[in-house]
Amino acid sequence: MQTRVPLLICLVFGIIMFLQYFSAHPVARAIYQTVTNDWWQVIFAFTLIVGVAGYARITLKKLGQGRDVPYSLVALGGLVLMPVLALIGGTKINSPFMWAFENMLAPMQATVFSLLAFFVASASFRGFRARSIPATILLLTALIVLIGRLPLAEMISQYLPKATFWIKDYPSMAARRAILIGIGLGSMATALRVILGIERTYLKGE
Amino acid sequence: MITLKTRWLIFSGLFIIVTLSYILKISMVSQPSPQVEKSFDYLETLPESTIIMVSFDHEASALPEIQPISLALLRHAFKNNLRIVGLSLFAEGTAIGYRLLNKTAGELGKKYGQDYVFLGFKPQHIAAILGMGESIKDVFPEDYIGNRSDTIPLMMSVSNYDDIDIVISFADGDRTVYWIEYAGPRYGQQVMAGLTAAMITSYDPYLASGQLYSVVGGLRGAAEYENLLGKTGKGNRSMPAQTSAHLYVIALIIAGNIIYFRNRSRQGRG
Amino acid sequence: MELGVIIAGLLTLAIYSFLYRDNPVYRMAESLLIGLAMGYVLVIYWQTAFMDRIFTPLFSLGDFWVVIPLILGLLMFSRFTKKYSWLSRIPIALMIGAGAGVSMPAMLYARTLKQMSASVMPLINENGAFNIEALVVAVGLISTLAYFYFSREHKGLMGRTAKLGTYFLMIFFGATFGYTVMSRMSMLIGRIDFLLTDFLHVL
Amino acid sequence: MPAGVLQVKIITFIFLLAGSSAMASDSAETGAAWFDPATLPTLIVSIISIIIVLYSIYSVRSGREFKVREIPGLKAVEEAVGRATEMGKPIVYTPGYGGDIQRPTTIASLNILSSVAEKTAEYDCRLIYPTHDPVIMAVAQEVVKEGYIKAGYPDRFNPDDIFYISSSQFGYAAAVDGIMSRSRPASVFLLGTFEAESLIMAETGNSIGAIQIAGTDSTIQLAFFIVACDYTLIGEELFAASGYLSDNPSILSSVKAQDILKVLIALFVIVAVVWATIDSSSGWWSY
Repeated sequence: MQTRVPLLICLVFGIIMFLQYFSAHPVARAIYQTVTNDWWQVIFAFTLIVGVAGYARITLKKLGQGRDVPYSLVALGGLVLMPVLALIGGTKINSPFMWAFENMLAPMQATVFSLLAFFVASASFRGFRARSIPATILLLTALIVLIGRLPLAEMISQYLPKATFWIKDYPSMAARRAILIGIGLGSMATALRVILGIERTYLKGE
Repeated sequence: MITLKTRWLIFSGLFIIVTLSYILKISMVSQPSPQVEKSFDYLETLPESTIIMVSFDHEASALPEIQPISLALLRHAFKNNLRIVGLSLFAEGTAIGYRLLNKTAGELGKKYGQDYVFLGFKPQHIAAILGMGESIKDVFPEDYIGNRSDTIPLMMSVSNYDDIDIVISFADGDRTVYWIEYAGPRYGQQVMAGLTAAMITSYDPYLASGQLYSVVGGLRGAAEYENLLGKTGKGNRSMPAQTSAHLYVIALIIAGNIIYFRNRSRQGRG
Repeated sequence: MELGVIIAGLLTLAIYSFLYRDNPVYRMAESLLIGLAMGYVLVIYWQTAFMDRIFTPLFSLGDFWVVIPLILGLLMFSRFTKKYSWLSRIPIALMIGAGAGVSMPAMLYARTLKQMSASVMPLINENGAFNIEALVVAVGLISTLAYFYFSREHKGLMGRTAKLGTYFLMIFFGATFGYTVMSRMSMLIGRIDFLLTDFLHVL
Repeated sequence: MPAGVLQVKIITFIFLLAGSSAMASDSAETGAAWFDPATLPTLIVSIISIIIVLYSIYSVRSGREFKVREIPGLKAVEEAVGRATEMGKPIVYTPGYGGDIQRPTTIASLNILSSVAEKTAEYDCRLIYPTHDPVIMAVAQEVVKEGYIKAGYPDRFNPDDIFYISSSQFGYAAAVDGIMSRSRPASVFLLGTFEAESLIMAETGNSIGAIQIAGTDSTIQLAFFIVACDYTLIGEELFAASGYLSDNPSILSSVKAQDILKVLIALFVIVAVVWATIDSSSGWWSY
């Protein structure tokens, strides 16, 4: 029962969703819309509550033990703040909710994203050493492309930007396509095993 | 692994170089790339009051790179009296899109509801894209600010993709792919993209296959577009900083190798 | 100066302090970021899932079909109990099964079929010249596929082909890295622009 | 699962497929919209692929063996767990921001998690699993718990170590960076679909001296992982690795099926290129 029912549901919905792909019939589209749109969204939303509750529980536990008190308070404060602001002033433009998003959440997210620039720099310094033939190819391609992408590249040689595009469009594209083909095959096989219930990692943990 | 001190040195170097080259205004004019030219020409030659759809499919964090592109394209579209239906397939793009549309519309004296409209955000992007192929008003019964779609003058002349000349998707990820793969084959919708530089290569296959009309990518694409438009903006402004950061990365790669070979030859002798 | 800008500026600096090392200021900002982000997404899903997909259809439109996803969603709450937590596998199985069903043909089409047909180019141009690009793409594709061939040791001809494949892979990685650096730098420029223009008013 | 049940399932599946193809031919005559003719190439390729995968699963079940080559990143998985145990330090495992439970890549990553969990249970090594997706969290808890039960140490399982840490891409990245800096893991696993957060995590992991094993199906992020991590499972290798580690011959056998398909694809490309050279007006290979 505990594994049969989920396996059956997985099989049935797997086949239905597989078949709908090949149909342009309104019914098929409606099924697709309902399952992937409405149902997934709702299930996700409920699971989100489970996830947030889990996080809140861990944080409260820490508070109870007197560990990481200031951090836990700030995290819980942030968690409560957004829904409260949304309740007070809605979520439209110029609401307190949007204010908090634009002046607190968004700048922090953008800053974390911009950390990447620094990490690209440190990774460039240590990751491109010509230790072997493949590593040398990696190094040379990166250098050619980096230099070829500079606005000044044409001044060095008119062939440099062309070489950059050529590398991107042909040898690099060929490898990329092979990677994608492999991923397509791997995904297909995994998905098929999931539908047939051979792959059932997610059902573990009785 | 490199020592913490080396990391700090690398990090501070980058920070100083970018800050300095941003403060010192150096002008750099670059030749427009074929993709940017193609995009510009497309919007340039569209007849007046053609309706285009603009989708803000990115997060707030990609703003520094996407905004110069979207500003340039929106300005161009409004300047040529095209009409714009805006929306977002990424929750975070919603307020941004609304704000950018209002800003550019304000600059060129365009009226909300007549010259442009912003429909807001729809989650489950695939369903939204497919749904709009049948009826845009069914997917967005109301616009972002709560007007009923069927009462908005612009929306009265729009029912589905048949009335939309091209979709321009501004994306920092793979959202544009969904426009290409779902609005393209089923509804024959033409798609153009404004992308972060990082994403450009992943769209090459679609450009090559013609599924994607053209791309304006990265700050450089924005700067080139600004040049074509004859109006400099953040794209142009950022180019020197980007170029020097770029040179810095090249220098680091070379420095890393010099150190590596020096150590190796030393070890070889010892 | 506007309060929002001051807060945004200070939070930006707090995140940057991580570049020195992990420290209490960063940790504060990190905790706030996580908390706010969770609160934010709760609000978004309250609107897009609970309001738009359950309450509005159920109470305003009288669409009782939404009871199905509602029940499926509620089954996730069985995870709060020990005894019935297996019930949460039903919605999970549905998501996984339906996801697998959708992705099987979609992946095969976009990742496999589309890519293999796009790799085909004639070896000789219309004007009779040899098309080196067509050869590079075909050789690159096939040798990289050989690298991904798992059921035989990479020895002999297979080994040499797979080795050629790794070279193509390295070209791809190098080129991708080179192409991506620009973009990563623009994020930093964006933040520096904010710090200098809005926060410090230097520019 | 008893072989009989599987056979019934396979037969059902083939039956339905046959039905759908029949629908295809039917639609050609009646003009009904049940079958979308634009998807015919995908349908044909799907059917061929499914038959090949099922055939190889069947042949493995009936006792045929086949060998597989070594993947360097795979051995490293074992080493990485061993290293963490020796150093008495935890392991951080995270699936990346780009994945959700519907994605086959995520399933492959969870498979690897399952065998890592078994090992950490055995060596009593702490396994920390932060994720951006509550559904992945829910499944990962089950997977890890099962790993601990299977290894015989259910009491060592701590569900609090597998947690949801906001759906914001950079909130998640900042959190994982913080977790790595504070818990100083000996080994870091970055397996799944990654986006821009890949290098933020990989460089932080490197700065604390962790061994890092990465694997993803996001082509752009692969470049960053190759540069920053000790081992990288490239695209399909991630799927293959999940097969190797699962000890399940049926899962492993589909690796063989993928290989057969790759040979067919290579042949397709060769034939099509030659064909295109001789008759460039044809174009039967393009979809």
